Amino acid sequence: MKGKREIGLLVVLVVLIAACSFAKPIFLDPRNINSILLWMPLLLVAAVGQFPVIVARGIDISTGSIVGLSAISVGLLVKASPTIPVPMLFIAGGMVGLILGCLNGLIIAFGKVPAVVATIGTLTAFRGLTFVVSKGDQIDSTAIPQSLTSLANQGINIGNVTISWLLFIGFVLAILAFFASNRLQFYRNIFAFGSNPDAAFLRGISPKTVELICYCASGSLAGVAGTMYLARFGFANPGSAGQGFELIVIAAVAIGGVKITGGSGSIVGVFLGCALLSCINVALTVLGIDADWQLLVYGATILIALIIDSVSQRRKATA
Amino acid sequence: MKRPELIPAILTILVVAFFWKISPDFRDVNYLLANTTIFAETGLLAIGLTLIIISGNIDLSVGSSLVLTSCLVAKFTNDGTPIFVSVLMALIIGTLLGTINGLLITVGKLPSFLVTLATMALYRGAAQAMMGPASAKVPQPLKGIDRSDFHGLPYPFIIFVICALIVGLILHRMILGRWLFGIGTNKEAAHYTGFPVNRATISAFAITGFLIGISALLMDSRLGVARHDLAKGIELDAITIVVAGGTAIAGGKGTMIGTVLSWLLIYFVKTGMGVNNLKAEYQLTIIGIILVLSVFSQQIADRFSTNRQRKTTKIEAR
Amino acid sequence: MIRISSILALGALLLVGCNSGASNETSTSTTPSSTESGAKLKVVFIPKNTGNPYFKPLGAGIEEASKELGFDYQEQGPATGDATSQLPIIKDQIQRKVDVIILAANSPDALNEVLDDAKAKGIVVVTVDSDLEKNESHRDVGVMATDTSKIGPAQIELLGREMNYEGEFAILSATTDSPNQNAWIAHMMTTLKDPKYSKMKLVETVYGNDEPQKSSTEMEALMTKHPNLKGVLSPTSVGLAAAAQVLENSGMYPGGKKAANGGIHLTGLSTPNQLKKFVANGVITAFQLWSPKDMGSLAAYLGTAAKSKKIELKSGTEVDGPKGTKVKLNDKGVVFAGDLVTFDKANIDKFDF
Amino acid sequence: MQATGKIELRKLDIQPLVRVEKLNVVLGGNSILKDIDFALCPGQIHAITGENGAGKSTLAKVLAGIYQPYSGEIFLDEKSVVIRSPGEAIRHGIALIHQEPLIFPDLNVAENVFVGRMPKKANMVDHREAIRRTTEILQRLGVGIEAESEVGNLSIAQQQMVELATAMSEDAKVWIFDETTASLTSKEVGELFTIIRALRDQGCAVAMVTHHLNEVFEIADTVTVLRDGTKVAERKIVDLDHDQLVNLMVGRDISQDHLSRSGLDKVEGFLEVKNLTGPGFHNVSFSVGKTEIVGIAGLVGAGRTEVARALFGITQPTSGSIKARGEPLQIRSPKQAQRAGFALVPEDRQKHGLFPSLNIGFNTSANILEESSKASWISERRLDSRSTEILDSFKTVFSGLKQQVRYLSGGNQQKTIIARWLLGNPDFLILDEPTRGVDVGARREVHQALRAQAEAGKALMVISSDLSELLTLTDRIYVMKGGTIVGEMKSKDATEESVMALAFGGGSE
Repeated sequence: MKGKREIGLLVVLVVLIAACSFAKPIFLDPRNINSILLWMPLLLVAAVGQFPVIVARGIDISTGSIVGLSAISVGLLVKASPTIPVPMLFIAGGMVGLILGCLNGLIIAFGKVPAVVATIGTLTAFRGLTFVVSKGDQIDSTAIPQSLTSLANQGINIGNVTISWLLFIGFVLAILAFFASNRLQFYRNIFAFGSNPDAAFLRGISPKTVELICYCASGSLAGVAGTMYLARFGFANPGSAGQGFELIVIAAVAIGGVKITGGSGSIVGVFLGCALLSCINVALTVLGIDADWQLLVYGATILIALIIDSVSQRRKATA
Repeated sequence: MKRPELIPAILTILVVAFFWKISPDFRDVNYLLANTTIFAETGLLAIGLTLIIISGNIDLSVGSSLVLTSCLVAKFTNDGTPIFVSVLMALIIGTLLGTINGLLITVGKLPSFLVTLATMALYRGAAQAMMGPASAKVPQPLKGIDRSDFHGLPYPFIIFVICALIVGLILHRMILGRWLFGIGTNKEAAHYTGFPVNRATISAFAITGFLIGISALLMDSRLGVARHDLAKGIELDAITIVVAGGTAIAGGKGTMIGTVLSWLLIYFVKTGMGVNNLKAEYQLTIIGIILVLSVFSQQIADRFSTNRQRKTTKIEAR
Repeated sequence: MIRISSILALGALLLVGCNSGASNETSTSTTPSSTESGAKLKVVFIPKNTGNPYFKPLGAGIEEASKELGFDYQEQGPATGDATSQLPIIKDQIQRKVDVIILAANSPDALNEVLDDAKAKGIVVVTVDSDLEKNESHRDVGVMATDTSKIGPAQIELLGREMNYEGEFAILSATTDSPNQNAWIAHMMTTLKDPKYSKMKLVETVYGNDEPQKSSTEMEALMTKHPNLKGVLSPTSVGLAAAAQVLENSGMYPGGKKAANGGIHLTGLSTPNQLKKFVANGVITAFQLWSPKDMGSLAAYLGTAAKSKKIELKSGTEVDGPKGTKVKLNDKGVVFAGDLVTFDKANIDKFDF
Repeated sequence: MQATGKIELRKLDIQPLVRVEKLNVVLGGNSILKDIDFALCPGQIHAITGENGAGKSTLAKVLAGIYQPYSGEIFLDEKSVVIRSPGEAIRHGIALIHQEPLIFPDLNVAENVFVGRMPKKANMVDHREAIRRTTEILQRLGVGIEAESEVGNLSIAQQQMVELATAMSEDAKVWIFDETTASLTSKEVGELFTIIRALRDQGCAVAMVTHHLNEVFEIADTVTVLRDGTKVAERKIVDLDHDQLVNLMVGRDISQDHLSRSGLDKVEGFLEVKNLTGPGFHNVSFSVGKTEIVGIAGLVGAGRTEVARALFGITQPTSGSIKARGEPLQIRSPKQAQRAGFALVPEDRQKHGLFPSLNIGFNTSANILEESSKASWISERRLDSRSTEILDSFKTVFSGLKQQVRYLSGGNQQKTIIARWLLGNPDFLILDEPTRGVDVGARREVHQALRAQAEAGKALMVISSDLSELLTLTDRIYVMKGGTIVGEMKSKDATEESVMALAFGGGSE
């Protein structure tokens, strides 16, 4: 039973790629593949963070603002001390995210505020903070060291295709999350909690701890994505960094077959969801779809993906 | 605390008193009334979302529906459709877009969050595909409703109050309202009880669509132009109003008066901050905090009332 | 209980409204005019959005003028650059009874109505940087960067010189409905008809929506779709910065590791600070911009002059500019702030904005 | 019975595993348990009984760490302890088996069993080991469940077994069963009791919270009776008989007379079902007449609830016919069923019946909204007066129509739901487990109300796993097994044994 959904998703992905490359053979050009591969890392890392939250019946809508605040904070840090080693920047981004995620977690787990409400609130509050922290100034490319931005263009070369270090980090985090989600007691507790919160409590799983840690995880991975944002784009604007990103992340997780009502889903699905969304986004550009029509096509594709998934799930249920 | 809407009511009074004291520019009733015109459009969406959220659903696409409707209406009116017809059309298109959401959720058996996440892109995308970079001018007779008033009350404000009243009556005094509360509390039980779950859910989305139609007319009339990139992020504003007004995001609980009071609260806060030129970033932070705090305080109030209810039962039971 | 009190509250609001309806006229006529009382003028600058680096020097220009001319200066921008995000702010400024609004308009037409209100209250509306294209009557005067008809040709010439006036090139713009961008692109098209540029071929115009992610993807797609691409022109700073980062990553800039037949030349419009790094490491040879600071002070001079000296701003009017200059409004009521500056390795470090 | 002597010995020799002293529990400002002294000894089965609301479950939950005492002390092995959370109770070796099986539908059996404490290898969860150990435990329990199957797909009885396996894996010394038999069939109850006796013989201390008196007599060694939060008695079973126990529980006499129909044997037909086949049942034929109460007996999973759901339009039959009042009927939705004059009081009150956070008025009047309104306009006054009237006629205890229904006791909640359906004045009323989780007194009141409905000319169909309920309440009983009807008998001629014989069946179908 398990894994069927992932296979279905893989089929959709392959069909999409086949269709795109049939329409435009350059879709399979190494450069285009690189472009898709560069779309993925941020999305993947943030989605891997969003995953436990949704499994635990929550949602983190503040992801985009956490990415922005983390990108700006790391930018300010590297501007102040340019010699700081790159791994430290990722840790710093993760720490900023951790603090923000922890705040979300406290509001949700201890304040008993519903997750949607709490994170819509912090979505705006954190965005405001981003402006306050940056005093409204953009972090310009001059401030970002080559050692950071090179993570986006250097990496493991397979022919002309480059697995950038950014994507490599994304892969590593996803693989770690994959093993953690299967092999860590705590992560299994998240699944149990999402499957039946009352029962989990009675089995000695503390709901507060589960929720707190889920939002901390989501926050810190969004924070890491913030550092990746700097590496990928080489600058960060307090207004635009991460703006609207949360909806892409949630869409990727949902398309990845994670039950939005909690309790089930897999990192493999999340990975495929991210790959699918990255392909769609790059396809919109490379297929030469008129700029004014792209949003329409994007919306329609997501809707169709959801409907296909729902229909196939129901088929399986009746079969 | 028996009525959670007490919280926005008290806060509103405090906020008005505060700004009234510190800001001479705020101390101007004409201005406070005239300024409601922008906010009435958001308020109309919040009225509809109150129904949807009480039924245990959510609609993220309200802003996109608003834009699509306003663009279509402006375009057609511009092409010579009579005003009467375009007003009717706005209401029909809005209702239709809401109904599509409702159908996808009920017949398609998809979570409303995901459906409306997709239609949020789809509807705005349709507006962009139709309009391209151009904007459609709204012809004169449709323009300027926000500057006309009835004894000092701007018409958009009156329309908002009337709509809140009517939808409030639907919610609290008519069968549909009971159905929605039932569905939002326990969908399965509602089905077993013979509530028309699908029809009622679609109705909530359709009514919201109808209100979006009105809102689109108000926006067209106020701005004089329609473009695909208007009203971005308005859905979060509207959801914020509904939830801060005591409507439970999980469904089954909420009141229209709560939404109206919360609308007033957020309106006064925004106006007060704006007229004092508080920096945009602080405004954002404050609105976010208000949302979290008001829901948090309702949770606390809820816990007290729960204890009280338990107590009463026990005493009477003896 | 609460229901009653809330109904009362609403009722009170309605009642006050009814009463105040009658006093509407008086309140309009009593709008105090600071000029008459001799108090300082109140000038407010509304950028497209806060945090946009381009508007920093522009604001600085106004601030400098405020010291020279002695007026009160405030900046109040919206958090996002949406079409109507400035609308409530303008309403607030009307209520705050400011004298001059300097506005970088997010939309050429969505603000028409509220700007009319401002003008009716005697507020001077000056647009900077982005004008109300085809809706010029809704403001008093526009202070624009450089003659639009000059920017297109200058950009084409800059790119042409870099790519030796031959080969394929593409334009990476902001949004499909940005009036400035579209005006410049239109002028670029006309310029390309000049025989001098006959060997330059515009292969595609794409839009990055001024989002880093979208702009990067568009830039990458351009390089994939057009293997013979020799130039990219991005007349928007977000697009240019994102494109520069992509180009640096790909190593396909002139002199880069993977540069084939001379590499891809990138240029466009941006403030110098955003691109210093790319000029230093050779990804970008040169790019252009006018002086936003001059634009800011000119807007401040025009606006305050119109308010305090009651000059009617119409085409042909001559007004005192900063530092004893005189400027004249053209037929659209527009003043141009100055010429384009080309930034390159030689001069870029002299600029800080 | 011959074990009595041994028990006596054990009790003298062995100190209690768990003991509470002067326990007081206050919830939401109400005193739920008052000055309770209670002890569980190894090798002993101790029943805790009493009416609904007497505090039985609360006592169990305090021991399991779900509720905290207001005052009083808990001793484990005569050492004073504080049990702050369910997790601590588990670590102390106390296991609570819940009425509704406590399962994680999305996880597999092994993960359910070892939830929160999976076997580890180098600090990593070892799924293979979990499956191995689960299989072992399941074999010991003698149940045929795959350790890798998803628990959401199991039957309720199987899920109950998963919960037992969980406690088993925890090496629990103290076992508390909280109304565990409520959703089990008699056969499953028998299997459960075998397991419980085995636990006792291994030296575990067992507490059974139940209001089924026959269970008390069947399995317990000692019984503690609670009434209104105080302990009224602790007796050895051998010193008690049925009537004495009932008296202790309710503090008054309750007669056990048969409620069957007065009057003629001949009834006017109402419902005629022929060869109905659908999801979970096949070739079902039966009839229900006016003024008649028909019972459906059978094991859980025999297809009883499925037939009821199909009759009410929740699922669709694939073939066969339903006739009411002689007219053929097609029922596609509960709405249509309602229009045909049908009503269904569902088996799962919490899931399919109640609107827990809405008020009693809403819950009671949910079915008569349309008939009590003009042009969709609700007359709240009319709804309220009708609700109050019917709730009062059932002796429902509540503080006001505006009170949230979730704060009512189980019995009063059930009355609210039955009231909802009776308000709609149906001709045919289906009740699926109408008195599950309802205490003795309330149960009696419900039965009387149902009989009154039949007398008034309605047709009733009662599905119940409680044979004594079927025998006392109904006129005729159909027995289902394996998705079809295997027998029919008159209630006055039937005995528990004869019904059970059919329900289990000897040979194949």
